[in-house]
Order: sequence, then structure tokens, then C-alpha cells
Amino acid sequence: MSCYGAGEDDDPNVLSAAIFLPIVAAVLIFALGHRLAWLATSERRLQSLATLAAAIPLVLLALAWLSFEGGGGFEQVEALEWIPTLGVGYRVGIDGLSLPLAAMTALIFVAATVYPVDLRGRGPSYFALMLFLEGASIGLFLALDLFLFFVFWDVSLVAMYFLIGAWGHGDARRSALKFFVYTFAGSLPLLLAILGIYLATDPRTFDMAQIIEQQPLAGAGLYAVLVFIGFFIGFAIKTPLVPFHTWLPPAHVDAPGPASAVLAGVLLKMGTYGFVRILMAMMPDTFAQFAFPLAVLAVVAIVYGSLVALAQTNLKRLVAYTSINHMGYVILGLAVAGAAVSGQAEAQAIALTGATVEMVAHGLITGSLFLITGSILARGSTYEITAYGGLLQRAPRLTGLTVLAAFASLGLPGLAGFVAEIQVFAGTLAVYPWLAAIGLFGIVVTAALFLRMLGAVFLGGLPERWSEFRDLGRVEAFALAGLLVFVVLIGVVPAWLLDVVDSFAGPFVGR
Amino acid sequence: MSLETILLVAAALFGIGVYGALSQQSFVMLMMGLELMINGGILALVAFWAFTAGGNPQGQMLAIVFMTVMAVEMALGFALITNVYRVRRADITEKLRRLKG
Amino acid sequence: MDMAAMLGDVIPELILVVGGVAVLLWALVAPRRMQSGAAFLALVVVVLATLATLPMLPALGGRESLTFADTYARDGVAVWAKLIVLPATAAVIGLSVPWFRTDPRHGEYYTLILYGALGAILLAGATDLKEFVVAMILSSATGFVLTGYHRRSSPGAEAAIKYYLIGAFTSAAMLMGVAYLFGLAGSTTLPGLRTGLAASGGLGFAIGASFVILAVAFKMGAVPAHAWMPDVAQGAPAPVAAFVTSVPKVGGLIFLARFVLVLPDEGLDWRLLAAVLSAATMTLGNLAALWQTDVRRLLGWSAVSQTGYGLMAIVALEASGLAVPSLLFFLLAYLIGNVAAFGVVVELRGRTKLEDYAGLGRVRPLLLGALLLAFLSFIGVPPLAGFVAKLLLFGAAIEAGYSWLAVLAALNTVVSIVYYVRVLAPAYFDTNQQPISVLGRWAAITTLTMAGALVVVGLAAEPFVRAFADSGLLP
Amino acid sequence: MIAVILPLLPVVGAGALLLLRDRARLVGVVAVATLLLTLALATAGAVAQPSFSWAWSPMIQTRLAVEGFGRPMAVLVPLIAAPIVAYAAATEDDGRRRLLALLLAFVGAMLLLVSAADFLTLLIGWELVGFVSWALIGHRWRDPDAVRSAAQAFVTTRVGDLGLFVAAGMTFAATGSFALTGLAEADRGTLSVIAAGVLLAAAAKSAQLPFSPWLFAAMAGPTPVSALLHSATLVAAGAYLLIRLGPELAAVTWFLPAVAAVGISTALAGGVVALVQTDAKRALAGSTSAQYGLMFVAVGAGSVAAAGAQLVTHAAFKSLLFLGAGVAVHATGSGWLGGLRLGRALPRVALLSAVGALALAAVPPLGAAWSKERILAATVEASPWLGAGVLIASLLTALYAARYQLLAFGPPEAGTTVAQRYRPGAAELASLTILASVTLLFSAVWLPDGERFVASMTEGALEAGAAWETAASAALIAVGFVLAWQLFRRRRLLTLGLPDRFQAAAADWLGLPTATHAMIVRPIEALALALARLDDRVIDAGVRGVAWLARSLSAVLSIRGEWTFDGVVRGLAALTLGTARASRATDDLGVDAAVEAGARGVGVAGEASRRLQTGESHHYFVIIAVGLAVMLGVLLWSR
Repeated sequence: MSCYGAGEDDDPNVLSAAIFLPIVAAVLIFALGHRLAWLATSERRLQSLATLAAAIPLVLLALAWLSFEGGGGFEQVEALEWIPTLGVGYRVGIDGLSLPLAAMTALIFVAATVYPVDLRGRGPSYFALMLFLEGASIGLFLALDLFLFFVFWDVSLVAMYFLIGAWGHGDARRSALKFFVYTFAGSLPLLLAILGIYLATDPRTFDMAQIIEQQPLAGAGLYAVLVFIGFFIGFAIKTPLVPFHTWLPPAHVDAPGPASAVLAGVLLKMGTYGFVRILMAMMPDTFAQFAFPLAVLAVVAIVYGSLVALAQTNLKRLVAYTSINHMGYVILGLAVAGAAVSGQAEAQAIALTGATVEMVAHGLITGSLFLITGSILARGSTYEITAYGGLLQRAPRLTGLTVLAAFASLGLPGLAGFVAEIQVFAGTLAVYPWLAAIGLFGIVVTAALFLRMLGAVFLGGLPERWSEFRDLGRVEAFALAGLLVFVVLIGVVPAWLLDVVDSFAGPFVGR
Repeated sequence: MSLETILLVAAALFGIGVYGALSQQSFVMLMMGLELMINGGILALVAFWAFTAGGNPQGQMLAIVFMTVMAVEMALGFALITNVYRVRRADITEKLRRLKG
Repeated sequence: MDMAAMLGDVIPELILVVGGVAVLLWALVAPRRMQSGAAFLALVVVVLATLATLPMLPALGGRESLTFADTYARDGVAVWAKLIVLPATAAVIGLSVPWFRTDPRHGEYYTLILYGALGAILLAGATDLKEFVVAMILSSATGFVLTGYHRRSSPGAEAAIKYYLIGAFTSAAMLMGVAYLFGLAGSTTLPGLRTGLAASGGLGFAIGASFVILAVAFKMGAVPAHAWMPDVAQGAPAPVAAFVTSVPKVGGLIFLARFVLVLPDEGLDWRLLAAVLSAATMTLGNLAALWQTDVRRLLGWSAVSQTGYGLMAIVALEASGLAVPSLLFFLLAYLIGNVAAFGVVVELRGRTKLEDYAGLGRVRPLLLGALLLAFLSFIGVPPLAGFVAKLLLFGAAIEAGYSWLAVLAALNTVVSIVYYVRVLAPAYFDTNQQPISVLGRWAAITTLTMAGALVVVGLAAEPFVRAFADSGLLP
Repeated sequence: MIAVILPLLPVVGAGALLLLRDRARLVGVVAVATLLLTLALATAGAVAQPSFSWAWSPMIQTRLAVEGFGRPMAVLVPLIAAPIVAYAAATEDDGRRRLLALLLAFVGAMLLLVSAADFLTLLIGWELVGFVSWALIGHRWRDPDAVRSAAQAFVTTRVGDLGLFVAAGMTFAATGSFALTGLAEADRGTLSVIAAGVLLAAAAKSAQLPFSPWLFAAMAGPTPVSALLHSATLVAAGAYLLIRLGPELAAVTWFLPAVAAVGISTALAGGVVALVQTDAKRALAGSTSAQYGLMFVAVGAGSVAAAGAQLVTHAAFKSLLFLGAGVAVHATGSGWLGGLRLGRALPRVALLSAVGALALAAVPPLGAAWSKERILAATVEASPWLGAGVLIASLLTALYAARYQLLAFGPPEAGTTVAQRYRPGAAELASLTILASVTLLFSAVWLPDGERFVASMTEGALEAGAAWETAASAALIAVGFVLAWQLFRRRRLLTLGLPDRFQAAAADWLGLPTATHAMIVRPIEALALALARLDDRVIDAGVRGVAWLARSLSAVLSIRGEWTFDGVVRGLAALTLGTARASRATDDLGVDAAVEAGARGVGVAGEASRRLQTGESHHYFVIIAVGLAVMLGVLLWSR
């Protein structure tokens, strides 16, 4: 398969290991968690073991990153036949798009696994699900085969359903069900669309690289449009794009902190990743047809998300809606990159880079914000912003990290969010100036709402009831720091990330 | 006697059988309805065999098969009915409404 | 063509016939405590039949042809039908052993099971209307008796009688239909029909075709003759339910495939008919299953909806290369999943109230695992067998130009999630600790094996897909 | 390399402070030392003009360079900051370490801003300055008002930042790079968009109309903070930006006039505010807006040099005045101009403050006078009306300068004596003295070479004013002083005899804040609330459609009654009825969650389809019969 580019290097199976070792660990923990006394007796021990397992992919992907050449095309590809009769293969590999996302995923999962949470006496299943979900998520980003991609896509839904339902609070089961049904409803159009594009290939194959080469739907007219719609619905629900977002707030509010960190940090990215990897790469001209409406939707999401977030009094809902706003930035960047304009390759490339960086940045930032909300709930047992105040007095560590995350989220320079947003907007201004202008509005609102939240929760006078409020424990602090360090790194010296991303974005828009 | 007329008779038999099956509550009546329907079938078969199939032996075999079917079904039917009567004291369908929804 | 060669084509069937008799004799002579020996005997029979089937595989050099004067097919599809039905039957026997242990005289039960399987197999191979009728009756008759096997069980009796009434009604229609087809074509073999019907059309033909299809619909539990399915699932002995709701479908679907293919194309639009039946069946089944509080009945309705999915393959016949593979793979995945699901019910001593399943995960994690796998496979979650089946079915429908059917099926799948989760959620999330008594090793092993098979078949789908793609569908 | 170290040095110092344990003296020493080091480095940089560039990504180059007007700014910032920090170290006790660290970071950010050679770096510095100012203004975080004011300041300036976002983006779109030098290549349309963005950003940061009020909010911070952000950092950034980019943007025809218009209106309005304010610090804040307004006017009149000179001189005396005011407030515990008059109580402070006041009033031979005169000259050159405006402004300036000085440090009323609660320490006096001497030092600009020096530093030309202009402004200043003195003697200086309500309104930016709150903030919040409600029960047609379908389906299926053949007919009737009922039901559906509604609809359909399973066999027969009929229909119809 020539199109695999400069892959086939001699330390093979790093990627497969990154996908399957956590899954194996999950099975072991699930099987032995209750049997082995020394595990069953101490949740702490169980958790540290799980964290070790969760850290394996991080190491492996770091290795992959070191040996990443960035020549464009897929690298370190591992391919074996699976269902050759149908053109299904087990194919994984990395490029400038999937590598950062996979690495980010691994990082978030380490933080989420180590993060303290009320296990409700069923630790083994919790960690098993977490690790299983980690493997599936990484697999999704590394998959180079539509069949494999869909497998991981659906599997991750199931795992997340149980995580929310079993360890959530409030009306957890209902929210979990809504999440499951809604996102599954999204995954079926996706499946139909995958079949649609598969049936158009010749020879029949699910191999992404080959499909990208074949461009089977070029000039397919209505058929292509239908396939596009299928993909669009699938990804728009997962992203989520207004108006497909209504599953998000309940799912987040009722999910346990680490789970919603994963949900926001990783699962949402699957949608945006799909937009790039499948829609833009496999049917660019159809995408170009719809680039403008998509951009409009994105701007709506940006403004709408920020405004709705502004009005929230529930800490977690607030963060959830800012996710919608940020995903809007991503989609805007993608729409710009995919638009059919000539002579703006520079701007389109920068927009695509920005969108990709936004995926990573949002993962890290919102991930840590959700972990923080988890800690706050654990201490205050409510998400109501108005219930808190002046926590800085009792919890300087918590405050410091929250301020950092919040300002990163509102796009302060020197932090990851800015690196992404400035590029998205720079690109957009070149292609859809007016949309960009409207979208900028969201930046101010985001600033306002985060400052209001910080003021209300951490500053001002300390209510009597919180006089015993505990600051972050060491583990929590480390986990958050682990995420936020990268937020700062990306913000201050972005080159190490941008070079990798650009190795994908540049060729992609034909710069 | 043309094919059409016989088919009409057969259809009539079948129709009456259907009506019986639809309208009757008592198992026995139901069975009679079914019986009539099958007989309609057999009659139509024989008519076809005689007129169109030109005495194709397959037709005769088919007729035999049909009769066997009738016999088997009726036998089974009455066995099951007696059983349900023993268990539920039910001789009409109205009394069997426990499995529903 | 000499007799011996022809008999050579039906060795598995012969084994079943003889074996059935043998089991019956055993049941008559053996003392009570030895009754369950019949089960062992039946198992041996099934295994022998399976072994006898293997050499007929096209892949292993078996030749595909019609036999017995074009009345019976020994093509790839028929062989695979045997290879799907027989293991399923074996599994059902495995489930039955502990279930009937308490029943003093039950040896003949296994004869019925064997003949039920034989009926399905004959139906799948039938290329002749006589053959078809006989196979239908064989499978139905055994089904009725099996359903009412617990003579003192009131729901059992009710289910049996209802099953019977619908069966008799539709089979009467079937006879009329067969008569018409014979009359119009002047032949009873499918090849004969093809040539004979090519000219004709019109009302008589429509009557013939639709009456026959109705009968097949009854066998598969498809709309409009679906009503017996939930009743049987709820009323019949759990192992029987597992058998009757799934095995006959193999015969029904495959015969339907053979049948529609001989209908003249320029005549009636059988694709549309199949599509309508499929749509109606899956939708009704899913909607009705939504609020069931009885797990067995829920499974019955889901069995109805599954038939609807299966019909998608019929729609795509000859219009998509995926049709035959999807048909067979669907049957494979469905039978495994169905036996696994009912297996859990059996293992739980037939507990069937929804609330009985709350907290199952804490007490019997493995059983919950099996139930989870079965349901996820029904939903079509990868990488389970059910997913590959759905993938092939959807693909076939889209390729055949019936995308709307695929979309409808997708929507139905979403609906189906809800009722499957209504069982799974309390089973996993609730944490009540009262112990749940179970039936024992046999049922557990069978269930878990089936559940495992769902994963294996899903991951190692290649050999099956390849073989299915290569197997011919005569005539 | 200096270019990188320059902004980093203060930040490193700040980090060092955070590591130190809070020992008052040591902390202060370290902070001041850092700044002095920075000052030395900056001076070196101003001479060496270093530059350093590094790649963000293959597409984005950033560049730091001490060049153009950035040179004097780079020196000015630490120069002014050092005494202020010393003052802070001496006076602020609560959270001293945090305060000093933040002040240092503030300086660092500002240095990054002034040494930015491309829009990206500029934007980074720009926003960081804003962020640090948020932290500084909210320094007293236990006080909710301080927190709120900090947020207001940040958000308001961020509105302006959008302008810079746009400018940066458009530059990239037009030239494929962020470099400031690229502006030349940009086409007219793009350039005017950029110009608009720059003006917006500058106006917001420099507290020009209509953004001026945030400057009052910024008062919530401690005195040194105000002193720093009014003089050399936050507020200065706006004017700096214009001075830096004015020449390139002048190509846009409407740009300079617009700048001038904003400037002059703010200069006059700010003058009025400063004149009627009764709070010492707020009066100074008003004057800040006014003074920056004058700089805008200068840029608008095409003389960046004059503006630059004004910026530098203003930095010195405004910080001086603020520290003085700080001492006064500290002494009396209130900033109410009616209750100060500390001339006797704090003679030395009064004296030093007087220097600042005179500079503010632009009394020759102070440097401020020179720059003011050049501004006047430039404006008269540009348009007589503008010149007239500037003259009025300078009259106002003289008035409020005198008013402030008299009311704050004037001789106390006969008989009253201010209680001696507080005596400024050596450090405070020292820093005041330093700033005063800097102010005096700037008089050197009158020397023969001053002209050239300023021109070279600002890279702009200067034209000397005509004699009559000098005379006129001098006269106006004199008038202003006399007027003030007269009013002072008549005890009317505080209120100027204005009716209270008018004065209050005027003092609060003529009611601008309330207006903006009513016209912008409220509506947005209302909108947000509305959307949030909407979102909690989404209505979108599509899903409602599903609901409708499901419900009508259910209505169809829910037909009861005896199933006989004519029953089917009745069924058809019922079907239509049911559909109607269903559609009505949909309307009743109203505004509850559409998705939920869809789900519920399906649920109802489920119930309905269960009713189909009546449990009565002959009903099943009917279903079969009907189904058979349908099948026949399909087969026949499809031919």
C-alpha cells in the first residue's frame, strides 16, 4: 500500500500496544479486582495500579512522537488483513493530526484515572471501564480503517454509558440513557454513510488511505450529498454542534468528574476528528459545497454556547456550555480550511492548524476544569456557583489552578487556547471575514463569564459553611498540574506542537 | 363445468372458512372454519390438476400431501384443545387472554 | 441418477430421522432415572449430522446441485443452514438437560427437538412445493407440541393453542396458494415454477405468491402472522422458546429467498413486498417490545423485530452481492445471540420479571456479561457478530437501492436500545445483594459458550463471510 | 538576545519574589533591584536596538525588537515603575509579596508589548497586560467591589482587544505574516479594517470615550497600581500603539480625523470630569483620560513626535501626582477633596505634588509644557477648529490642575487642623522625590538638542509653534490659575457652584457607565438568560416532526373496538380522527423538550402497538387477513 507514505519503520507495534495494553489491563483488573485480596482490600492500591496501566500508552505515544518524521502521509503504519472479503483490515498509523490527539487522550486518561472519585465499592469495574475506554479512544484516533474506526466509535459509547450511569450522581441513569441513545442515534447515520462511501469504492475497501486516494464520491452528486449528511449528523451530534447538543449538559452534570473530563476532553474530539479525517479528506468537494453553512453553524455555536454559558448558575453546566463554544471554534476553522477559495492556502492551513490545536487545547483545559468541578463537588456537594465564595482563603492551590484553567479557556495569550483561537480567527478573517467578526463576540462573553465565575466562587467573602473547606490534595494537584503544564507549554513555546500539526495541515490544504 | 366455476366454489369454501375462523369464538367452530379453508385449497388443487396441469402426477402427490397436512393439523389441533380445556377449562378463545400486550 | 447417490445427498437429514426414532425408542424403554440419557443420545445425533454435513461444504469440495428430481437443494446455502441449525439445536439440548431434569418422562422431547430442527433444515433446502409443505408442517407440528410440552402449565397451553391457530390458519392459506401456483405453472418444483410462471401473472398468480409468502411469514414470525412469537416466548418452556423463536427462521428466510427468485421479474415487485414486510415487522416488533415487563416476552418481540432486519437481505437478493452473505450471517449471529439470551433466562430458572434481574451484576456477573453481549449483539454494537450482520444487511439494502429501508432499520435500532437497556441498566446499576438461585452447570456453560461465540464470530468474521459469499443459492 | 531578556527579567524577578518568604525589606529590595537592572538593560537596548525572532510554526514568525518609539518606552517603563514599586513595598502590607510580584510581571508584560515587532507578539503583550491589571485591580480580593471592578476593567479592555484580534488577522490574511512592517503591502480595504481595529483597541486601553469609565473602576486597586497603570503601562499602551502605527495607517483617509475626533472629545469631557470630581484619585483619573485624549489629538494631527513627548512627560508627573494623592488618602483615610488641604500637615509632599500639578498644567519650563505646545502647533497646522479645542482643553487642564493641588494640598482653612494620623516614611518621600526630579529633568527638552532627540526617538517630525500660540496657551494657563485661586478663596472651588445632581452626573462621566450598562450589558445578559431557558427545553422543528409522527402513529394504532370487517372501515374513520387528534396533541405539546417529546412519542407508539396484541386469536386472524389484503395490494399495485 504505497499511499502509506514513509511508514513501515523497524520498531513496530508501538501503536497497537498503546491501543491494546490498556484493554488487556482492563480485562485483568475486571477479572482479578475482586479475587486478589491485596487488590480488593485497598482501593488506593487498585487505583495506582490502574494509573500505571493508563500511563503505558502515554509512554508509547511519546516514543512514537520522537520517531515521528512529519513527512506528510501516514507513518508507523501497522496493517493486517481482518475481513479481506469485505476489504476490512486492521490498520493503524499516525500523522500530524492523529498523533497529537492520541497523545492528548492518553494524558487525559492518566489524569482521570489517578483522580480521586467515589468508587461506590465497585472499583475494579470503574478502572476496567476507564482503561477499556482509553484503549478504544486511542484506537479511534489511530485507526486507518473505517470499519475499525466505527468499532472503536461505538465501543467507546458503551463504556461511557456505564461510567456515567454507575458512578454519576443526580439523575445519572436517565442522563446516561439519553447520552447513549442520542449519540448512538448519531452513530447509525455514520454507519450508513460509511457503507455509502464503501459501496462506492472500487475495489471495495474500508482502508482510509485508499479511499482518500480513490476519492470515490468525486462528482457523485446527490449520492455524495446523502453520504455527507449521514457523516455530518453523526459527527455533529458527537461534537456537539448546536442544535445537536442537548445531550451534553445533562450527561456532564450527572457524570462523575473524571468521566466528564474524558467525555469533554476526548469523546467530543472524536466528532471533530471525524470531520477532518473523513469528511474533509474523503469528500473534499462535497465538503466545500457545505463549508459556508457549516461555518455559519459554527459561529452560531460559538455565540450561542458562550451566551448560554453566561447565564448558567451551575458550575458544571457553565463549563459544559463553554465546550460547545470551543467546539464552535474548531468547526469554524475546519469549515474555513475546507472552503473552496483560491489563493488563501496560507490562511486555510493556519485555520486547520488552529482547529487541530484547539482540539488538543480544549481537551487539556476543559478536562482539567471538569476535574476541578469534581473536586469542588466532592467538598461542597453542590454545583451552584452562588453557594460558594472566597474559597481562595481556604484553598489557594485549587484557586490558582482554576484561575489558570479558566484564563486558558478564555483564550489568554501564553496559554494553549490562545494559540488555537488566534490561528482560527486569522484564517477565518481571510476567508469569511464577517463570520469571524461575529465569532469574536464570543471571546468577550467567555471572558465575562469566567471572570464572573471566578469572582463568585473563589473571591469575595468566605461564607461560614465553607470555613472548613479542604484545599486540593496532592494527587489532585499533581493530576491537574500534569494537564496544565502542557497548556502552558503549548502557549509559550508552541513550535513543538505546531510543527507536527503543520506537517499534516500544510499538505492537506495544498500549501 | 369449467375451471372458473370450480375455482369459484373453492374460493367460496375458503371464504366461508375464513369468515368462520374470524367470527367464531368456540374452538370447534374455528376448527371447522379452518377445515373448510383447507378443503377449498384441495378442491382448487384438484381442479387445476384436472384442467391446466393435464394430469401431471405431481398434482396427485400434492393432493395426498394436502390431505395428510389436514389430518395432521386437525389431530394436533384437537389434542391441544383438549389440553387447554383440561388446564384452563377454556372452550372459547375469549377465555384465553392471559398472554397479551 | 441412482438411488444411492441421491441418498448420499441427504445423509445428515437421514441421520436426524433415524436418530429421532432412536431417541424415541430410548425414551420408551429407558427407566425414569435414565431419561436424560436421551439428551446425550440426541446430542450424539446432532454431532453426527453436523460431521456428515461438513464434507458437503463447497469449500471442502462438496458439489452444489439440485437432487431428487429438482425437489431438494444441496447448495452452499443449504449446507450452511444445516451448520447453523445443528449447533443451535445442540445448544438448546444443552439448555434443556437441567430444565427437564425434574420432569419424570421427557425422553421424547428430544425427538421433537430433532424433528423440529429437521423441519427447518428441509425447509431451507426445499426447492419444491411438496417438499415445502411437508417441511412447513414438520416444523410447525413439532413447534406446537414443544410449546405446550409442560402439560400442566397454563401459559404453555395458551401459547400452544394460539401458536397452533395462527399456524393452521396460515397453512390453510398456504395450501390454497400452492394450489394456485401449481395450477398456473403446471409444476411444483421451483425450476418448473420459474419456467412455468415466466408467462403468467395476474390475480391468480398474486394470490398464489402472497398466500405462500404469508405462510413463510408465519414461520419467521413476520408481520402479519407474527402474533404467536411473543406468546410462545413467554409461555413455552424457556429452552423451547429459545428453539422455536429462532431455528424455524433459518428455514423460512432461506426458502423465501429461493421462492422469490423464481418469481418473474417483469411480473410482481416482490422486492417492494419484502421491503414493506420488513419495515412493518421491525417497527412493530421494536415498538411493542418497548414497555414489556416480562423479559421472555420482550425477547419474543425483539425476535419479531429481528425477523424484520433479516428480511432486508431478501429485498437485496440479486441486487447486491452482499445479500446472501448478509442473510446467512444474520441467521448465524441471531441464533447464537438468541440462544445466549434465553440461556440466561434458563439458567435463572426461568425468572422472567424485569425486577428479578435487578442487581444481577453483583451476584452473577458472568450471567450479566452473557446477557449484555447478547443484547449488544442484537443492537449491533461492534465488534460482536450482530454488528457484522447489521453492517452486511444495511450495505445490501443500500446497494439494492433501498436506502430508506436501511435508514428505517437504523431508527428502529435506536428505539431497540431503550428496551434492551431497560433490562441491562437495573441489572448492572442496582446493588441488591439477595442471592439468585440458578439451574446449574450445563445451562451456564452453554450460555457462556454462546456469548463467547458472539465475540469470536464477530472478530473472526472473515472465514464465515468468505464462505457465505462463495455459497450458491439454487435454483 | 537582550530583546528576549528584557521582558523576561522582571518576570523572573517576580518568580523570585514568590519564592522568597515574606520579609518586607528583602522583598522590596529585590523588586526594586530587578527594576533597576531592567532599567540598565533597557537603556543598553535603546542604544543597541537588538532584535530577536523565532518561529511559532512554519507559517508564523514572531519578532521582538527594541526599535522606534519602543526605545524610549522600554526605558520609561522601568524608570517610572522603580519608585512606584519602592513606594508599594513601603506602604502596602497585606499581600505585599503578591502585589510586588504582580507589579513586576506588569512591567514585564508592558516591555513585551513595547518590544513587539509583529501583531501576534503585540497581541500577546497586550492581553497579558490586561490580565495582570485584572489581578492587580482585584488585589484586595476579599472585597467584592474590587473583584467586580477588576472584571469590568478586564472585560472592557478586552472589547478593545477584539480590534487588535481583527487587525492581526487581517494583516495575516493580506500579507501572510503578522509583521507590523507588512502593513505597507496591505490593500486599502484591508488597511482600513486594520485601522479600525487598531483605533478600537487603542481607545479602549487608553480609556478614551466611550470606554473611559473603566478607569474609575480601576481605582479599586491600591494606589501604586493606579499610579503605574495610569502612567507608563496599561493606559499608555493605547497611545503607544497609535504612535507606533499612526504613520503607516495614515494612508487610510478617515483614520487620522477619527483619531483626532476621539481624542479631542475625550480631552474635553475628561477635563470636565476632572474638574467636577470631588474624589482626589478620580479627579486624577479623569485628567488621565483627558491627557491621553491630547495624545490622540496629536497623532490625529499627524505629529506622533509630539504625542510621544506628551506620553513620556505625562508618565512622570501623573505617577507623581498619584503617589501624592495616595499619601493624602492614607493620611486622612478618605479621598474627598473637601476634606484634605494638607498643605501644612504634609509640606514636603505638597511641594512635590505641586511640581506634578504644574507639569500637568503645562507650565514652562517643564517638559510637559514643551510637548503641550508642540501638540498645539501640530493641531493648529492640521485644522484651526482642532486647535481651538486644544486651547480650551489646556484651559480646563490648568483649572483642574490648580483645583486639585489647592484642594488636596492647599493651606487648610483658618482654625481647622488635620489630625496627624500619619507621616510618610523615607521610602515614600524618596520615591516621590525621584519622580518629581524626573519630571523636572524632562525640562531638558527645551535645550537646543531636545528637538532633534525627541524627533529621533519617536521617528517623527516636529514643527515649532508660532509665537502667538505659545503666548495664548500661557495666557490661558494664567487665567486658569487665577480663576481657580479666586474660587478657592470664595470656597467655591470644590463644587464650582454647580447644582449637586448635575455635578454628580458630570463627575461620573456624564452618566456614561449607567448608559452602557443599560444599553449593552443588560440586554446581553437578558439575551443569555433567554437563550439558556430556550436551551433547557429546545424546540427544533425536526425533532418535533418525529414527535408528531410517533404520536399520530400511536393514534392510528390505538384504535380499539371489535375487529370485524366493517370494524376495519370504522378503523379507517378512526384513523383520520386519530391523525387529527394527534396533530392537535402536537400543538398542545408546546415548548417542552423536543427530543424528550420524540422519545415520549415513540413510547406512546409502543403502548399502542402492544394494544394490537389483544390476546384474542380471531383478532390475530383479522390482522392476518388485513395484512394478506395489503400484500396482495402491494403485489398487484406494483405491476
